[in-house]
Amino acid sequence: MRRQLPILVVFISGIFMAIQYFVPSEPAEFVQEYAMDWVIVIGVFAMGLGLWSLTKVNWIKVQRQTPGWGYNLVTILGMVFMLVVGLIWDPGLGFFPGEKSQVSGTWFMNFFWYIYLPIQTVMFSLLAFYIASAAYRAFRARTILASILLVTAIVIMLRLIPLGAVSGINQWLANWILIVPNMAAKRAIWMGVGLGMVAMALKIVLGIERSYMGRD
Amino acid sequence: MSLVDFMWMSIGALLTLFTFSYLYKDNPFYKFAEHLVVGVSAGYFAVLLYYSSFMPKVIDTVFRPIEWKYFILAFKQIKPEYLLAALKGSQWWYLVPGILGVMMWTRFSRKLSWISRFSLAFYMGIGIGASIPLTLQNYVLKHLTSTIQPVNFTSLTGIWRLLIVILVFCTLVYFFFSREHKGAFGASAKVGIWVLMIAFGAGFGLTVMGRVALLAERVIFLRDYWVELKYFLYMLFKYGMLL
Amino acid sequence: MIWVIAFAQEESPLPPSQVKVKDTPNDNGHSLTITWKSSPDSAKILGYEILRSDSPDGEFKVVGQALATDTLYKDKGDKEKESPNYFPSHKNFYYKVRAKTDGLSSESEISLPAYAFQQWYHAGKTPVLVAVLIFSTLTLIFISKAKKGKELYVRPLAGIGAVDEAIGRATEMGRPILFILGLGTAADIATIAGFTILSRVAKRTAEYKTRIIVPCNDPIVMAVAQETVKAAYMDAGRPEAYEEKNIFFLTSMQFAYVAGVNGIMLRERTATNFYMGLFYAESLILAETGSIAGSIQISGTDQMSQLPFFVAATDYTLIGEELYAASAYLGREPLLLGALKAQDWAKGILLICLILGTIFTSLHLDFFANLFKFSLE
Amino acid sequence: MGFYEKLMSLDRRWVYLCVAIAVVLPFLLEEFGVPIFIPPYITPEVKSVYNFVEKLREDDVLFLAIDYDPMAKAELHPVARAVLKQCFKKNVKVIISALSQNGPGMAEQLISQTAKEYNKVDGVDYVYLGYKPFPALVIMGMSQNFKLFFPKDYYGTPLDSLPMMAKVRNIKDTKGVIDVAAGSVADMWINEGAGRYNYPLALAVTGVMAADYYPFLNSGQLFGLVSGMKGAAEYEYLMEKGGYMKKEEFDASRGMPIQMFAHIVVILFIIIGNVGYFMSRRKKS
Repeated sequence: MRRQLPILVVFISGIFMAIQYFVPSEPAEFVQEYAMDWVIVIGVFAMGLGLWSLTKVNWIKVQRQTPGWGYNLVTILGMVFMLVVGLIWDPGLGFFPGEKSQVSGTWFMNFFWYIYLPIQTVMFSLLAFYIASAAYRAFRARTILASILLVTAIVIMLRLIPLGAVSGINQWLANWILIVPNMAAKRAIWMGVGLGMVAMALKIVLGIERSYMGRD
Repeated sequence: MSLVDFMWMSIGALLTLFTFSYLYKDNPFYKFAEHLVVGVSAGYFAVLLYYSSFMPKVIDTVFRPIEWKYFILAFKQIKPEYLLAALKGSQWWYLVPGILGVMMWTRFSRKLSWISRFSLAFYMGIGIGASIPLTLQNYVLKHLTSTIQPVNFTSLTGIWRLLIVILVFCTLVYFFFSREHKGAFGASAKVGIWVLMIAFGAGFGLTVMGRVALLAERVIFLRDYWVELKYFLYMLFKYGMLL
Repeated sequence: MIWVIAFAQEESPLPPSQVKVKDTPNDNGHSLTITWKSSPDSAKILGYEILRSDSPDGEFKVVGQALATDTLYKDKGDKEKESPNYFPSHKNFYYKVRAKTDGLSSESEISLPAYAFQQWYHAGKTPVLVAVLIFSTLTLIFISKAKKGKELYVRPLAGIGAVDEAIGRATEMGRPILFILGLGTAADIATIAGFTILSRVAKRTAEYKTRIIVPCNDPIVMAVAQETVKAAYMDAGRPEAYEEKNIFFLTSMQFAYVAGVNGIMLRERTATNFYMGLFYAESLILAETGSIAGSIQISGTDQMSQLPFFVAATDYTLIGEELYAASAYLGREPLLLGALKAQDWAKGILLICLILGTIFTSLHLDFFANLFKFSLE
Repeated sequence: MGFYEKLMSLDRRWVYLCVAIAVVLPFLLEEFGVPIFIPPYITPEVKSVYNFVEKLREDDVLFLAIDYDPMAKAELHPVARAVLKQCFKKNVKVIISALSQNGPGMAEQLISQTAKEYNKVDGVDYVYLGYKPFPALVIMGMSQNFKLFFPKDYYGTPLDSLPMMAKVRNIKDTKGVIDVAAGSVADMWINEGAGRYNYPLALAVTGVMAADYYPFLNSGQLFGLVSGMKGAAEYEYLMEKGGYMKKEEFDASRGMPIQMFAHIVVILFIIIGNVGYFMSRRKKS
């Protein structure tokens, strides 16, 4: 029962939502908006679980003083600090502070701008280095497939480098690659993915695939 | 730029360098930045979720419209009609997802954690069910109709369209699972995987530019900071001389 | 300036005729559609104004504008009673259409009344419904066939063959396995495909007594992953080996999450990394860090934009649809293989439609292509 | 390990170092007053946009659509500015609309700034219509009559009282449209605008979008296409050669050396790896 009933719930809510898509009337519209809110609200409450999990994993290491436990303490402190300033300290307007916490100059927003954002953008920009090292490491003409990958990548990259007459041919080739084989591959992948997704969804809704729902 | 802003910008610049240092190898500075950003971002996101979802979807729908005056009276004087008056503006049906949300917390207990499966079941069922028709529409039918185009042999456009149809055909053949890739079928599948590789090579080559631009942006950030820092040091030096 | 004067001297344009009103189809009942025959002077008019009233001799108010070439207008309002733009259902309205030139205008006759009502079926989505029905039927047929024990052939996939080897390698080295479910939520089907693969992988790690680490980007994904792994350990007959602390939440922000996962790869020195689910720009950062740490990496995603990086930087990649087929391959359960067969049939139908469609359309016979055209209006 | 094997397995930190140099070097050189400039290869699709404007005569009218918001400013602002400058210098009149929700303010800044540079007068040398919602409808409307959606211009002046608008009633009365766009507005110009009313149209779009619009170039629905920062750099170079712009005014072109160097580094390392691979294999056999 602890497994069958939830799977029945998936079946009923899944079929219901699939049918709802074809019904334009007002009650169906209400149900759709309401159901989407269910998803949002469940997600909000689940965040509590997430924060608890993050705290627990790090706290165990702090408690046992495993090597590098200081870093784990930094994680916990960072999280607690943001929660405290974001929910209690900064808004300073009691229980219903609205969007006041978005005001710049608060501790909350300063932490966002000067601690979170720099690290996040640097992580993103590391891609410039990684894209070069991945190209160096992976683009070896070992097989025909690898050679095709390598040659097209070079053709596309050469667009940016002026090489006189070669550029003219290269430009044409690059454009052709983008509008013919590239387009064809995208469409085929999307259609295949679409079928795969629906098949997976049907397997879940019909209860054929139930490995995700635990055991009794 | 005020001194406070300068201090915050210094922290940002320092953390930028800490994170870049990871390129050389893992080190304590990177470890610090990494652990800090995990904690700060988790807290940030939770606060964001609280204001953007919990407040409007739970507090504003269910609790805020309640007339607490009547609510208290209803219990003090034991008059149920006051309760109705108190709840009049409240969209109490939003309590249902709220309860499902609270049910997620049964996961804190090992014995009761199975109760949370109902919340998970609703969450997944709603999402999956809604995506079945949408996926067929937006992934399959849409791309099928945009591939079906009039072809001809008199213009380049017409020929390219025909070629696209052929290549889509071959690529889809590659994705067949229950047939051995042999003979003509195998040949089309082979063309299919070539097409895929061309597309992947193109995708890779196209992305380099955007990534390099991101890095350039970070360099500009550091350069701007350097200008500020020079100015700050200059001022410090000047006032130091005065003293 | 001459042009302006020339305009002012003109006579007022002839009005549009045959104004008809009917309920707008396929909607929630807060809209009417007005059609008319364009004014004989349509060449010189600027456009039309649509006027509405709730009684034929009441006051008509302008509710919208249309271009000179238009002959149809949808008068649409909100369903909320409080909204100033509220449009009631089941209430009769009368319409007039006014043709306008620069300063002058002329009005059509008043239309017959009509009221808006809601529909219970969206006719424009019929092709989608048919597709859903065909595909579901195919799936059910092949599953019931598989139930009867019909043997099904599946071609080998390189990425799948490598899974056992990769787990074995981790066991030999005595190092953990890392399983990343991507940035999706538990309602994204790519992530769910990730769960189904996780289930099969976890079952083998339980048998091999190898630790599996699953850092998550979404708390609900974490909850489902915990259920999945726990069940897999029970299936393998080793429930006591399951440790919840290995399946944990990091953070929901993309690159902060990546920073955290990088740290895990480098410090836990994971022997094998799986990336299965929805990935964005972080795919390459993860794959390169994994390669620095010397891990064997198996990836799978349906994101076209990230596949190039997985193909280049990881050892094996499940491309697009292969991600969804992987659980059937790993589990070898006949029912799931049956569903795979249904997928192939659907692809076959798709290919036939593609070829026929191209032939018909090239011969200027559009009826066939129109069969697949849905409308959301 | 032989030399060629070493080429195959260089420490990836050498790759990082080279990328870093490629990105930082142009900045450093600029700091020391030696900015680098490498003339780009000019693609025909950019050249044809330039030539189109170049062939316009004095008092001809061009329609410029600025359909992007500040998010895409870095990529698209340079083209919009270059086209405006070219027109103003040639005394070509321009009508400008801005159909992206967050774009009108930004567009206004660009226009008034550039107009000041060339002493151009609002209403006489150019007209800025501004923003109206529902771009597809507005595009169709403007193709029929500007006054339909814009009885007044952005500054509140009735179109009737603008001397420049006396001759032009709709887009068909202009010589053509150059649409600088990020997002689906570009499709609307192709289908609802040029497709229905049949006037020349060229696009300038972000680099990511460009691949989707090349088919329209091939089928002749567009007479030109400027794609992203790279296209803008080409346009600026053409402007410089044509005497419309000085090197100091370059905008998009300044980022291009970084891109070129970085791309060269990536390609070089691919070549190094493959040379190592083939040579070491030859040695073995």
